[in-house]
Amino acid sequence: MSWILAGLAAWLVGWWSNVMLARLPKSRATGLAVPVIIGLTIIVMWECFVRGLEVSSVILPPPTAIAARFAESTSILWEDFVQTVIKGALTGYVLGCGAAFLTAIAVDRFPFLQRGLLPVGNFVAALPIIGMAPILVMWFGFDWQSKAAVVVVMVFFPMLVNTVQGLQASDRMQRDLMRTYASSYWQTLFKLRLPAAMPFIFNGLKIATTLALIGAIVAEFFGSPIRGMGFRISTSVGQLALDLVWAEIVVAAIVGSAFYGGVALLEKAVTFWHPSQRGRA
Amino acid sequence: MSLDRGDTGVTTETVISAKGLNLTFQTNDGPVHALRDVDLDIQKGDFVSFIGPSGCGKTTFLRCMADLETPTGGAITVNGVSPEEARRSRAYGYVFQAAGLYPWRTIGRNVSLPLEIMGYPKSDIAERVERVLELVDLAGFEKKFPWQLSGGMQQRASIARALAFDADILLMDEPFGALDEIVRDHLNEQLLQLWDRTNKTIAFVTHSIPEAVYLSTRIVVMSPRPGRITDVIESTLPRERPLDIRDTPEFLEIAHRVREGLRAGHAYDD
Amino acid sequence: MSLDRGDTGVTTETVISAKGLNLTFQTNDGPVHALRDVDLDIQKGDFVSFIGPSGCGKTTFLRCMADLETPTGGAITVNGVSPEEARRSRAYGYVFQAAGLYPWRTIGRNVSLPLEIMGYPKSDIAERVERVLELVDLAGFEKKFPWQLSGGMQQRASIARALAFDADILLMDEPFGALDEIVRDHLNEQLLQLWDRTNKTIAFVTHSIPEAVYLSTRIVVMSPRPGRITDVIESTLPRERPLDIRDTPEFLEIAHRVREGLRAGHAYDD
Amino acid sequence: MRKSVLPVLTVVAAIFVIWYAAAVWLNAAWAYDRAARAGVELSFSELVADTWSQDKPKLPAPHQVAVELWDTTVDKKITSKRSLVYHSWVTLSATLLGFALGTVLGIGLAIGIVYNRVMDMSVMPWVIASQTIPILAIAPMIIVVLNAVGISGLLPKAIISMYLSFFPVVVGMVKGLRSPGVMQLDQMKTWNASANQTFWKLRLPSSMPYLFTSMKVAMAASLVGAIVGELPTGAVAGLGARLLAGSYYGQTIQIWSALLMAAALAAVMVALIGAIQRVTLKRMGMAE
Amino acid sequence: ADEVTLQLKWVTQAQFAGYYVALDKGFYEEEGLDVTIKPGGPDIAPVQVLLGGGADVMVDWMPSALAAREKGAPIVNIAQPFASSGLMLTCLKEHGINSPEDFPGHTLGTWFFGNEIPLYTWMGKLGIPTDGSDGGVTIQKINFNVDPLLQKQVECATTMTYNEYWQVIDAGLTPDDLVVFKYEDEGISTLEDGLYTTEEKLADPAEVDKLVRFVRASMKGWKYAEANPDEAADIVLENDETGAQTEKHQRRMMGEIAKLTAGSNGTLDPAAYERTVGIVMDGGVITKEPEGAWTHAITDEALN
Ligand SMILES: Nc1ncnc2c1ncn2[C@@H]1O[C@H](COP(=O)(O)OP(=O)(O)OP(=O)(O)O)[C@@H](O)[C@H]1O
Ligand SMILES: Nc1ncnc2c1ncn2[C@@H]1O[C@H](COP(=O)(O)OP(=O)(O)OP(=O)(O)O)[C@@H](O)[C@H]1O
Ligand SMILES: Cc1ncc(C[n+]2csc(CCO)c2C)c(N)n1
Ligand SMILES: [Mg+2]
Ligand SMILES: [Mg+2]
Repeated sequence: MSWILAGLAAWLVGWWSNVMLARLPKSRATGLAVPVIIGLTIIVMWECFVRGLEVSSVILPPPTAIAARFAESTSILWEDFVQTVIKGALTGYVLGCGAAFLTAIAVDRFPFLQRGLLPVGNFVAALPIIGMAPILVMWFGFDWQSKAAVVVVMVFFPMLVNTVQGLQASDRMQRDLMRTYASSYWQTLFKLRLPAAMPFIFNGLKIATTLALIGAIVAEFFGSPIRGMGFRISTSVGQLALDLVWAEIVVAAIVGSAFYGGVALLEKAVTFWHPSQRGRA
Repeated sequence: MSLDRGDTGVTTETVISAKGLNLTFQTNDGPVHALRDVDLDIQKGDFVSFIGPSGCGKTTFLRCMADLETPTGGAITVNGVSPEEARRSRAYGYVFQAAGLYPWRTIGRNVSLPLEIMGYPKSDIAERVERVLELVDLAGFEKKFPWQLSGGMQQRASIARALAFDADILLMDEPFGALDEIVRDHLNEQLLQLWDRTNKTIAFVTHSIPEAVYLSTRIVVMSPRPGRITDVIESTLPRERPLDIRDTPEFLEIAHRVREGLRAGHAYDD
Repeated sequence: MSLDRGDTGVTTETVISAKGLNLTFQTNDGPVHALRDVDLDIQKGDFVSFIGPSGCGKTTFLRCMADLETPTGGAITVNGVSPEEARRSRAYGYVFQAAGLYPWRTIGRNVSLPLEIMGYPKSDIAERVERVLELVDLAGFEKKFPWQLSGGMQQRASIARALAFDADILLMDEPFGALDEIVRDHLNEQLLQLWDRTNKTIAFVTHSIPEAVYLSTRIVVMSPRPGRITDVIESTLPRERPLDIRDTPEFLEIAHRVREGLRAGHAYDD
Repeated sequence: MRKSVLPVLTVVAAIFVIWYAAAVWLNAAWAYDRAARAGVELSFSELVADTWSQDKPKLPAPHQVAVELWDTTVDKKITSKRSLVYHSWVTLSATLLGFALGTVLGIGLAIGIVYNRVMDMSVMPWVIASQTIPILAIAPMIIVVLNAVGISGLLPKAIISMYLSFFPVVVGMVKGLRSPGVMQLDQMKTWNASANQTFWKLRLPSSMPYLFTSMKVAMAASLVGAIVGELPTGAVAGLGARLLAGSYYGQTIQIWSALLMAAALAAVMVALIGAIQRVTLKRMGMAE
Repeated sequence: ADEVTLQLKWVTQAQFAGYYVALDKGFYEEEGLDVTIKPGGPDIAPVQVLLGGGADVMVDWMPSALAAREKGAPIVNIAQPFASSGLMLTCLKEHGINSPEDFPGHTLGTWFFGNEIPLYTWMGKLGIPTDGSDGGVTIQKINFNVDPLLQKQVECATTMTYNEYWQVIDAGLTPDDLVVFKYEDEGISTLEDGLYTTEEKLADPAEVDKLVRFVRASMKGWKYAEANPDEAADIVLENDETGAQTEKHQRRMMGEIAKLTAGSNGTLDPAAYERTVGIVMDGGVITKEPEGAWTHAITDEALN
């Protein structure tokens, strides 16, 4: 009972301090502090409720147990990280986004492709990944290659659609201007349409970050060497080592957020000129 | 290239010539006759203004000259060749109604954009950019981004961009629409000087009667539905035009004629 | 509510009064003094125009009256109370520079929007919408969507929207900027008639000298960096003003004064 | 619309050609293996015939999948457990419930973010982090936990599907609710409109295009979520169960037919939203 | 009637025929029980369901049950319908593996989820390293199907006598193409499908009574299934919600299952238990001798 009260108290304190912080003028520090406080509040409440309600640790371990496990398993976590994120997700991300980008340019160049490929592409993109993953594992083997293939399939269409849309984002006047200069296709592409497409391209790249990570992990559920985050999660569930499962999930969340944040920073640097970025200066 | 005998008795060269030009847009609500049987010859060194109510086809006509629209009937030549060939030989500079600068390029690099595309040498580019920015009073703003400048400054940068390369023809679509009167006066003066000095041929769309009268050698009055030319008024003003020429009876007389022409073609319903 | 003795010898009522008004925007590039020590009284029934180069603070001043900006110094009252209270009591109608109609509402429902918000009864709304659309020559367009109308018609709809409810004050920020001269003349006439008939108090921002002179009882000339009032010109024109009053020497004289005032405060650099 | 028929057909035809060729290539090893064990030589035409008709191919040929689809949809009573229509319905019902929950949650969060400063500053990073968690990993735990508190059947699946579908809605709706410009908001202010009036008369209508776009993404995500949710529920019924069962017994043809069925389901639902979008926006005057 | 929920370890198939027969034939009803059978799946850990309150009894393999117990899950074996193990390693002859000595240098595929333990123990006994060093084997995690073996991604794969082995045969290979190693024969067999419940329930006489009736009816079902394999297989088919199982496969599976349940009346054989514990401890999955992991209380009561 006291644990539960403590949990409720944590919630009140967290909320109250955020309300206070939000009243302060907006700054980098408050912008960071508010989400962090929310996170801490959730963790403290989790701990209190798990203890207060005596939830079995084979169902939901408390954050302290997860942290302890995290600390003692860093070498396993690192090995899994390298296997899943570096080899699987990143390779697939680069290949998938790169291929989608080039395809988008081809699609844009040949309207025939655009009218034919995009509707079919939308259908293919609707193939659920859980179904694709075992097939790709069957085709590309157990190691990271099949994970990269899954990631390629997952990121390809969001990236393609965004890039194609972006390439059409320049307005008519801007394109007419290029025409008055008798500018060639490639000149128009590099000097107008690609820069104008950047906000859209980054939109695709951002969506692709979370997809890449999830894709690589999920694919490992369907066959993997005996390392990798997905492998560890699925085997540890079987061994009821839920603290390790959650440690891996924590790694996934941190890596995913960092990946996303990194791309968002890059976006800020590249599309500094776009109103959506300028507004938040 | 057709050589004509102009009415001034000097040999003139027809730069833009439209004969029976027609342009119909097919829209969902049926066809829109943007231009109907338009005939017009523009001589080398002319400063022709187009004035008329909204939707009368001024922009469309300019875009036909620039090969941004394809007429559905009639003939148009620019420098004696088709608009497309003229565009390919970079015969004209075009100033759009909105500034249309690229937000990811600085002012300097916006102005240098056409030069890069046309393959001017690097050193030449820098020199030209400096010169035209000077011309529009924007020296020192090379490194700023468009969104860091006021609307008027952006518009001036866009004019500089069209002046940066050596086109003999300048097509300007309400370039000063967004500016306040004083700045507008100032740029009007500058444009007249430039025209006088370089002997460019200028086609200029405006909504302002005084501006049209002040700048032009000829004023083309248009009326809508379907877009056609209702009046062409030759200016009797001298080439040399100080700002206060606008208070002379001659000026007011021309302005009055233009206003009458406009009112005749106006339906009040746009 | 302060009652003054006006110079005409009649009792007048001050509707808007600014004393030592200051407004500084904090931006990334440092503070921008949009308004500096602005003093102005507007009497009931006045038609005051604000003119000045871009960025001189005309819009900002109007927004202060409307409680859309909060001054950083000085005092301003509207109808004798704070702008916020005036806004809450729906004391004024505001016409923005762009029409800003809602694309998902028909013209009729755009005009009725403020009435719905203010809780007018249904029957009253229909009747008012009809009346104001008539006023701006848009009868019969109730059922159209904004994008089915030309820019000028949209602008008129937006004026109708501000007139639909009974505000004694009208704040208009370059309402006719986007229109061609003929339509503009027409709307100028209509606005004058409306003002004459209803005895509204109007604050009007414009870039056009003739427009300012034609419409106003008083013309406020402003200059930028920092934004301040440099001249206030009382019009000697009669209340009754046919369009051709613009060709009278009296009119040209006032226009000349305004132009001089403007030129004095102008720096040519924006 | 009509203009895209030919290109689409061309692309589809190209896919079939590639597919058939890939089937030969991927299934050849097994065909050769079996021939070798039987001690016979395979001619090319025999090879092709064999690779297009294997029982458990690495990649089934399109016609094999088509036959299976026909058999399991048209030839079976739709109430039969062997009918793909039955399984599609099981998945679809969870998808629709999850989609509805996700849309409501997404809109709710977006409203919170737009109107509440604390939420504005704190929610988004966590929403993004939530999407980096591999759902497949926690789906079983969600099911078990919900089971423990007595919730079973449709709801656990729908909750997993909601988890995947609320994200695009939040992102789109935050954008949409913020799409009115400063001027439009100022206008509301000049009329002294209440927060409620501003929401219903300005923010919500202007967010409609964004809402529909994100609902399309959310619908596809919901379907994936429902399938994920079916895997650990004991693979009882539904397209997910078909995928899983197909995988246990090496029934690649069954896997592919379930896959294509799922994609078709998603496509139909997305097209449906598109149709609603067109009608709504047209009635709102926002589309021509 | 008293409600009892049974959580299976795997999808509906003849492996669990006894329970479905007991349900279908009304044996549970006769005992005054209203039984719900929940199929399992690859990602469902029955222990979690049991502890979460989603089930009263579960079917599990002893190694994973022991591991869970050491992790703090208070679960107890109350009956053991399967007397022997159906686990084996199936190799393709073409890879040149004829005896355990041939393993080094080859890739062995196994299921994880606790099923890898016997394999590791076996390799430990044979002295073959599994960490990728020279002279060792590569252990590969595979899913619950035989594709990796057929597609030569592994050279040997874990199979069950009653299921995956026959899938290999169905794929077109003959027993001559294969070499099989039964764990039972290698002396490393562990106890498979047993019934488990929580200590908490065992402390409650009312629950115990329910369990007794449940085990009695279940064993009656098993014995009926053994005697009528084809009918049992058909009952299983009827209960398969996925509609993916085939009659041929289920009937054959039932035949094999009957061999594993034969010789057990449901009572756990303490010797087999000790052997399983030994193997699991050798595998390092549990570190200390479990206590109270099984009880005869239920079976003694049920079968007398
Ligand atoms: N791409 C187009 N498709 C269909 N109709 C068009 C298109 N462009 C212009 N129009 C129509 O053609 C007519 C002439 O348009 P144009 O833009 O040339 O007018 P304008 O004289 O430049 O008007 P403004 O003074 O408002 O700029 C108008 O009725 C316009 O609606
Ligand atoms: N929200 C704001 N933040 C920072 N600076 C602002 C803001 N609004 C206006 N300013 C600055 O305040 C000054 C006055 O702007 P204001 O819009 O009042 O000018 P204006 O006279 O209406 O010009 P225009 O004729 O171009 O409409 C300008 O320098 C402008 O850049
Ligand atoms: C996690 C996990 N799931 C299922 C089984 C049990 N199991 C029993 S038979 C069989 C193969 C299919 O007949 C499998 C996989 C296990 N041991 N571990
Ligand atoms: Mg135009
Ligand atoms: Mg302004």
